[in-house]
Amino acid sequence: MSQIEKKNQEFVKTNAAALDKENNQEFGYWKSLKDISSEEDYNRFLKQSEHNIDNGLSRRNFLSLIAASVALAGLEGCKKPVQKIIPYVEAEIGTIPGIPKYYASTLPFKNNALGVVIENHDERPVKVEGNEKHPATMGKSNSFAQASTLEMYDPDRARGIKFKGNNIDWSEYLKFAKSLNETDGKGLAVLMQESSSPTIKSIKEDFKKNLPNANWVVYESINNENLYDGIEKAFSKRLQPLYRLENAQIIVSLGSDFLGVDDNNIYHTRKFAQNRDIVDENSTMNRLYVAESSISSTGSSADHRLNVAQHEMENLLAELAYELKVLGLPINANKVKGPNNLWIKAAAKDLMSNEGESILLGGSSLSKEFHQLIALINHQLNAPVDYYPLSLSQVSSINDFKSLCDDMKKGKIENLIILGANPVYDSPADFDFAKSLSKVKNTVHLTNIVDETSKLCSWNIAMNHYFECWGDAMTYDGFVSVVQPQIMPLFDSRSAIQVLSPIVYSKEQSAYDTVKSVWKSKIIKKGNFDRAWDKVLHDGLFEKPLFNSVDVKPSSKASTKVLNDNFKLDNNKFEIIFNPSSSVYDGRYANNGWLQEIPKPVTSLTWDNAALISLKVAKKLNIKNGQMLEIAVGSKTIKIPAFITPGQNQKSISLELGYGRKFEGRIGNGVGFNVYPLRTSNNSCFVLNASIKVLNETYPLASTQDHHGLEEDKYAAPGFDDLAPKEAQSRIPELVKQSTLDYYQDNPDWVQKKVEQHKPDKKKSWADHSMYNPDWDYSKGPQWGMSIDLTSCTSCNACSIACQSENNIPVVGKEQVMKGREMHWIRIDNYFSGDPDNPEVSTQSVACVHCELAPCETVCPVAATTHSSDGVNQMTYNRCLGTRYCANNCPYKVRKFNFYNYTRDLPEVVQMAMNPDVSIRFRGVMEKCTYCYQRVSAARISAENENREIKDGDFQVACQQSCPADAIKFGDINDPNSEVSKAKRRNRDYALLAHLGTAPRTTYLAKIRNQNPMLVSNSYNGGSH
Amino acid sequence: MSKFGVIARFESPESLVHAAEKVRDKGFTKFDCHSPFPIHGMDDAMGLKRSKLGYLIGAMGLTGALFGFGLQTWIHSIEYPMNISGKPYFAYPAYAIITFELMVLFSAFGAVFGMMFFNRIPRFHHPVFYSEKFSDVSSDAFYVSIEVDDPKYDENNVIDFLRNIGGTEIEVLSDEN
Amino acid sequence: MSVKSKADIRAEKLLPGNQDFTSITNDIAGVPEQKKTPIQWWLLFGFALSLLAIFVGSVGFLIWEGTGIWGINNPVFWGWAIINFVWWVGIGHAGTLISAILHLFRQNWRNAINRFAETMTLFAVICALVFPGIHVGRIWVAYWFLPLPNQMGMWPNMRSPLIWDFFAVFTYFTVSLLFWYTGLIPDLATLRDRAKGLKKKVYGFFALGWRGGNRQWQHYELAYLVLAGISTPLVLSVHSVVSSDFATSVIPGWHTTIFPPYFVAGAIYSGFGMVMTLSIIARKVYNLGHIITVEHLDKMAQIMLLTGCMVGYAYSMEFFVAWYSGNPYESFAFVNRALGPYWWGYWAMIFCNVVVPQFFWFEKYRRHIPFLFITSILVNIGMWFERFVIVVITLHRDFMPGAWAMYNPTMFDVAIYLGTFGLFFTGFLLFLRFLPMVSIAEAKLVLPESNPHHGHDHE
Amino acid sequence: MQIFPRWTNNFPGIFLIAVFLLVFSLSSFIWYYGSPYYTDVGYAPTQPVPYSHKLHAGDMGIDCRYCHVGVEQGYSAVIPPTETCMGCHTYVKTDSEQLKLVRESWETGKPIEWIKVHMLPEYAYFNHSAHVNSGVACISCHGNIAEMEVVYQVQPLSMDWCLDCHRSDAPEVRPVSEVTNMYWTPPADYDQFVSSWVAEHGEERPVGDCQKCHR
Repeated sequence: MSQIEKKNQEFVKTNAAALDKENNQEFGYWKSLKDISSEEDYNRFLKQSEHNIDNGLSRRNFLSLIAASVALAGLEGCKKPVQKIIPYVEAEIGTIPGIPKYYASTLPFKNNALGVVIENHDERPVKVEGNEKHPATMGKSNSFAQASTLEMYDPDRARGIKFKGNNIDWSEYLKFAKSLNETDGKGLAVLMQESSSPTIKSIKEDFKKNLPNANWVVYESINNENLYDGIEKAFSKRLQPLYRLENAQIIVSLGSDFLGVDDNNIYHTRKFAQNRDIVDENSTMNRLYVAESSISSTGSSADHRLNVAQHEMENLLAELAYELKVLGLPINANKVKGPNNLWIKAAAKDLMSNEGESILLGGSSLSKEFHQLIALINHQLNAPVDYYPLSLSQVSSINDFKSLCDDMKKGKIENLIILGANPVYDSPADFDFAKSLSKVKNTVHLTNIVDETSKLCSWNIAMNHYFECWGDAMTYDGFVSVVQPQIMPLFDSRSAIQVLSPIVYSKEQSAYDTVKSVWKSKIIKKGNFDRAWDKVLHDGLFEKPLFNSVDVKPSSKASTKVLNDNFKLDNNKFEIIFNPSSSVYDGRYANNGWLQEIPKPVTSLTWDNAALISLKVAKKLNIKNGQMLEIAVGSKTIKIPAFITPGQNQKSISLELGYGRKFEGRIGNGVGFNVYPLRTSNNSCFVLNASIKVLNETYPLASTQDHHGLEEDKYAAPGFDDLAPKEAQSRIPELVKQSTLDYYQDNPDWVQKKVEQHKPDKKKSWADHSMYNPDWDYSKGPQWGMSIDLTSCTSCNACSIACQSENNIPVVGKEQVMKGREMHWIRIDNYFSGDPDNPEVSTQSVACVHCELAPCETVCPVAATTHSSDGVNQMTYNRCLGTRYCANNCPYKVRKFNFYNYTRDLPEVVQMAMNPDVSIRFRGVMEKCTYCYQRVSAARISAENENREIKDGDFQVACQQSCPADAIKFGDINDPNSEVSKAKRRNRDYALLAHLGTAPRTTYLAKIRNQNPMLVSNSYNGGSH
Repeated sequence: MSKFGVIARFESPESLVHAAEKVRDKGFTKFDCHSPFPIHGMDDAMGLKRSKLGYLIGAMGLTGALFGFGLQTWIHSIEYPMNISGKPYFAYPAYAIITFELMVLFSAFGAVFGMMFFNRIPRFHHPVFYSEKFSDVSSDAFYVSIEVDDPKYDENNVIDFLRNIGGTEIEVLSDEN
Repeated sequence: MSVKSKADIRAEKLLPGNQDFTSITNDIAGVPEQKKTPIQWWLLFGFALSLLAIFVGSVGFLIWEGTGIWGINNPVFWGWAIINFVWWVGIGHAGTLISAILHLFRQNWRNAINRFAETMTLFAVICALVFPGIHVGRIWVAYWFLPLPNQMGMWPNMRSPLIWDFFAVFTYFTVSLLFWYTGLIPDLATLRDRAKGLKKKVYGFFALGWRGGNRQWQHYELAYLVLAGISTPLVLSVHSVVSSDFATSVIPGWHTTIFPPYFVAGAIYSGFGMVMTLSIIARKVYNLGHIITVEHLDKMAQIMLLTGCMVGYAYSMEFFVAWYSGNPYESFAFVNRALGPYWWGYWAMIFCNVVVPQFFWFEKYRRHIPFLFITSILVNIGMWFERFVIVVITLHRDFMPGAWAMYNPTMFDVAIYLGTFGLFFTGFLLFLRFLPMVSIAEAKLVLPESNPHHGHDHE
Repeated sequence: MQIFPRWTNNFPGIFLIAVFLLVFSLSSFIWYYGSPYYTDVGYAPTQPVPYSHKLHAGDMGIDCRYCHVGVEQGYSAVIPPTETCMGCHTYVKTDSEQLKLVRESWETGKPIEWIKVHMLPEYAYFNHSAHVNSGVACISCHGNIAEMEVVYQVQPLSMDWCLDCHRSDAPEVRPVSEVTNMYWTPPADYDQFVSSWVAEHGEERPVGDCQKCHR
């Protein structure tokens, strides 16, 4: 079969998966399958993806057109420019131009699979949502998944095939690859990132078979190797744990950021939040203990956070083990003197008293002994952890990688195939990969962008985005889901399968065929394959898992001794912790503007990484925010600006990985500071005895929030620098209403009491306090409203990026962010209170709250912002004049202004990522949350067309759909049975700044902390003023 | 060439007022007293009735107010009712200011253009300008002018009369061309 | 008679030396009739023009690039543009006030300075009107402010204070212009009668053929009186309306009922400051010491003392109410003004607007020209800071600490502000050069001879 | 001395008349020539293929929805693909000169580039299905297509024009079954129909709901 025909077939199958989200699956794929499969289909498919680009572009220019037509104000100027309509040549079955189609697919992330549904407008994928049928996402998503759209349309992506920098034909590579196939594999090595793809796995097996002497290495700079080793030591099986948090009442995390950037965070957050969904004072909720050295999303959502240095984490575990001795652990634990007794005792007590419903999690950054111990304890606690075989997925192995590097140095490796990884940038400093690479004759780099590694490789092959290629991936618990293309490759790129197959099989195989054959032989063994396969394409995954959880029993007797006296920290020295970045992870997302600009949880820092230091250290060494530090570990030194962070351990300095890249990415090149040089193979997670030198140069850091409540007001009148922080502190209980569970159970109505306090007339609703009776009646028809649960929100940023993707929100760049001009419609406020070393964090995501009596509307001189009959505060961009009065008068400061034409220099490719249902805003125009009115309209119109009332669940707004904690509810508040009405009926419901009488449609559910009476610290029970 | 009338110069505001009284008593009606600045009590001296200008201004002011209020009411209650901050369509308290401003604006126009209308200015060409001396009236001169088409006008008598009441530099002006 | 009449005494204070109608005419009309333009005028004019150039340039760039070139951000969406707008409008108040109110009260001493003040008003208001125009994001649709029929079927939102503002300032400008021109007609006639050649034709055209007949004076005086009558509430309304831009909002520090009177007082205050500055310069350059006398300056200083105290009262009242209301947001807004990051702005305001004028309790200082000159300038600096305090300091920290931020102006903020001075002085200098800076007709009314019953005080 | 000749005394009159004329002519000029009635209505570009709606929709009576398949489901009515033309023209007029481009497109797979007649600004999100399904006829906005050799714009399609219908108590509606009928005449009880229609659809008509069209 020719390449063309194969692609054509790929197309057919893509089409097969076309489905209206709700119904007629039968019709959906059966018909399309029969009807289309010919050369033309493929050509047409190509054409669509081309000419639909135009559709995408035209939307954005609308306001500049107005500008133009005004510019040439002559009467001829009023004549509109000639526009073309370019129809299909052939009708596309089941397609009406302009009606989006949804295809199920999978985002492979390391050795996990995130099932997604991708929204296509005219064959142009523009939005990623979670796949409700998929066990790892359950319809939810995270910021990486949301931002993958922009990654797809990154103009800096590598293009075509290059040999020593020159474009070269694919066939040349095929020749080279086939030549490798002739050998027995001596001197050949494949280096790839972690993967759980059964297809890649089977290719690997054939590779081993056909090229016995070849070498296949998996390396990932951020990996769980210690965890797996630990479990292996504990149960003598190498297993993948899966934490069933929905069954856990007590969760103790020692350095694990399982709600934040750790793997499988969607699953964890979703399950964790299920036990935080408090209906009323009688509901129960789980309790989270977190011990960590720098504050993370997990730490900020903890009920009890303990601030310990990373290197003391193991002592902590030892002490905990001692407290848990009574369980009869296969451990010889002896008491360890630690300062944290109370916390440990409390945690231990809870763990034991909730046996079977309590769980202990360890940070992947800790030693194997540590994890061994944790595994044993969990087993003893009969904790809700399932263990699954790892054999089918390929996980990183530092030893393999080390030996590979050694072989390369020795010149034993002649041909190296690097699939996706970027080892020159992110491999341990002591390996000096770049040097070893120079010893290799032929190096092939399959890469999505020309990066540090590509520059040193002879062959550069552009890698497919997962929107463009066939593939598959598997969840921890063995559910295999399929990656299916949404669009033909934009940049003449290839998938790993296409690169490997000529080497392994000495002939090129289309990704589609390979995947399908693997599924046929390995996955869908029983029944009618074609039928099952089509269902897989439709659902996105195969309903039966490949394997079940395995039972484990302790094999070894562990000892806490190994833990105790490993680490010594000299005085005036610090430990350095390397954390994956919540924005760019290990650096792979460095060229993604959305992720670079999203404020990081807790610090609200954008466009940079920094050395996070504690307030006390800053005071002692007199360090200001942004002051450059020189951090020295042994001989290696780096320079990086300091950022003072509450909750940071005094002994440790946290550094985010993934910045300071030197590659051909216009967005991410040179952003931030590269900290990999300090990171070596044997302390890849933290390193002791770093010394810091305070330089007297400062570096501008762009943080989107000036006031978290604990920092001093450095410009204030002499002697009053604590004024603003004090005020901020005093407002926290007002804005983020919160209490402990106990207090809430004793005073279930405390929130309502506080709301009432400010009402002039208790009987009346807020809207009734208007000066004269309005002509408006919101009791009819659907009335939209939102409820945000502050108890389950983990400030993970998924909503903010989902919003950015859905509503075409521009990226403005570091300078503008520093001026305070970031455009995110959803702002996530972080407030700190209490002890600076271990503060209580109150997070709150704030978007337009759609006041029924909106201050912004009445002041607009041209009626550009008005109220709709369904109660939405509407911003009409094309009427907006830009007086900015509305934004001034907004008490919540949620309106964002286009100070410049931020989309002016947007490359055309990026414009393909834009949602055609939403206008691109021109400069001088105000914008804000619209409750995703494009979705409201679509749902309303289809309901009307079907002559039915619009019903709850017909649609979701972007933030709600993405929220892995399911903290956001949206719907019709006139429908008593809608999710949002139920949420708003809860007695924790309150409106932000209610005393202003703006009567917001978005309300919040008060934050409840489930604190252990043994160590209650919560400062606000019902709050102050 | 048509005659205009006679003009005579007087020394001071005081003398001008007295002259005016005399001319009035003599029964002249088509006459005027020219001075560099308005002279207190001259209206009575000349026996002029109160100016009608006030009524015009009042009418204009009322029009402005009604227009202003009407416009706003029409826009928000009739032409394009919109829900703005949940306020009623007919938000009359908010209309007060523009109503007031338009009232002031219209009455200002009334005052200025009404004044021009009553004074019949602009009138760039006028017989009195033929007199060289008369131009001092805008600086320090005081003149009485009696016009031809006054029923009691008889050139010689008028000249004598003016001389008797202390007028100097008497000129007879006519509209030459 | 042995005892001097009141009229004589007043006249000697306001018009020292033996003045008569002729001399007044010559003195005042002499200035625009100068054959040779004084060198100082050329220097000032050149300076003004260069500022104007800066203005045109930076506004051009603003329109090309967008309001991003300013320091404004979220939450401080209004910066210098609005500050300057309010400041210029405020200055524009003295003119009409002096002419109108003092005319109604028959304060003849105003006659020496009203023309001056009115002219200053005109150009100040022009400068003010520039800002609402250029500060909008999409300047090419700024005409949407006007209630014009259009194919969108859209109308302005008449509930918006900005629209009130637009109508108020526009009306104020138009009425001031009419008032100014009406007052100018007799003087134009004077110039017409004294000029030669083309000048004569030009003045003649604008004098509309004024003949000074009493039948004209009769309507003229009534019109002028009515204009004064309606201008008085107008002048008070304008800044009240401007203040409503802030007062009708919900932002703590803006949402205040005291604003209208307080703004008006401030406006008059700064207006008189500016008149003082200008008249001191003019009387020096054109040595008109005998027409704009120390007596005039003294009287202005007294009014400044009064309004200065009113403003000071307002400042203290704001604080009292903020505390008394028990509203934490309100209280912090004001504490933050005095002690927050922009404390220097607040105290600069207090010093210039409240402390400095206290010297005017003493006649010595009211009549000390250099002191007056410096003070009058300080006052306007203070008034600028008042608007800075109200706009920037209020906005930068309102309800939600999460949205608090700092505001830093850029060079374009400064350039455009300085530029408006170019606009202002260019216009004003042209006026000085070609029009009588003191109302000739009215100046004569100060002379006792002007009153036909002069010397008969017993009557 | 006299400065101006006598005729200048007529100046005020002349001035007033001039001002009046200027204002009147200027405003009426802009009013008419600036409005869509002048700028848009009647726009009838020549299409690459001289397709006659009169022939197809009128004389042959092909229903609009035969080609414009999207009109009942999507926001766009959809310009038919070449396939639709070829559906008949593989058998009918197979060698017509006028259909050359169509055949080419079919053979080469290169789409025909039609010229857009009814253009809305890009910030106006009009939805055909919402209107057609609630009884707004094609003819109301597009005029009697069935009698157009060359399609041209009949209505101004300005916002004000939209609002005219959306705001009126007697909007131009008819039974959904009749929307494509170009020669439909209102029945006797039309008034009742309209009033009941308004009662039913009242809420769905965005009058002040800006974002129903602009977002």
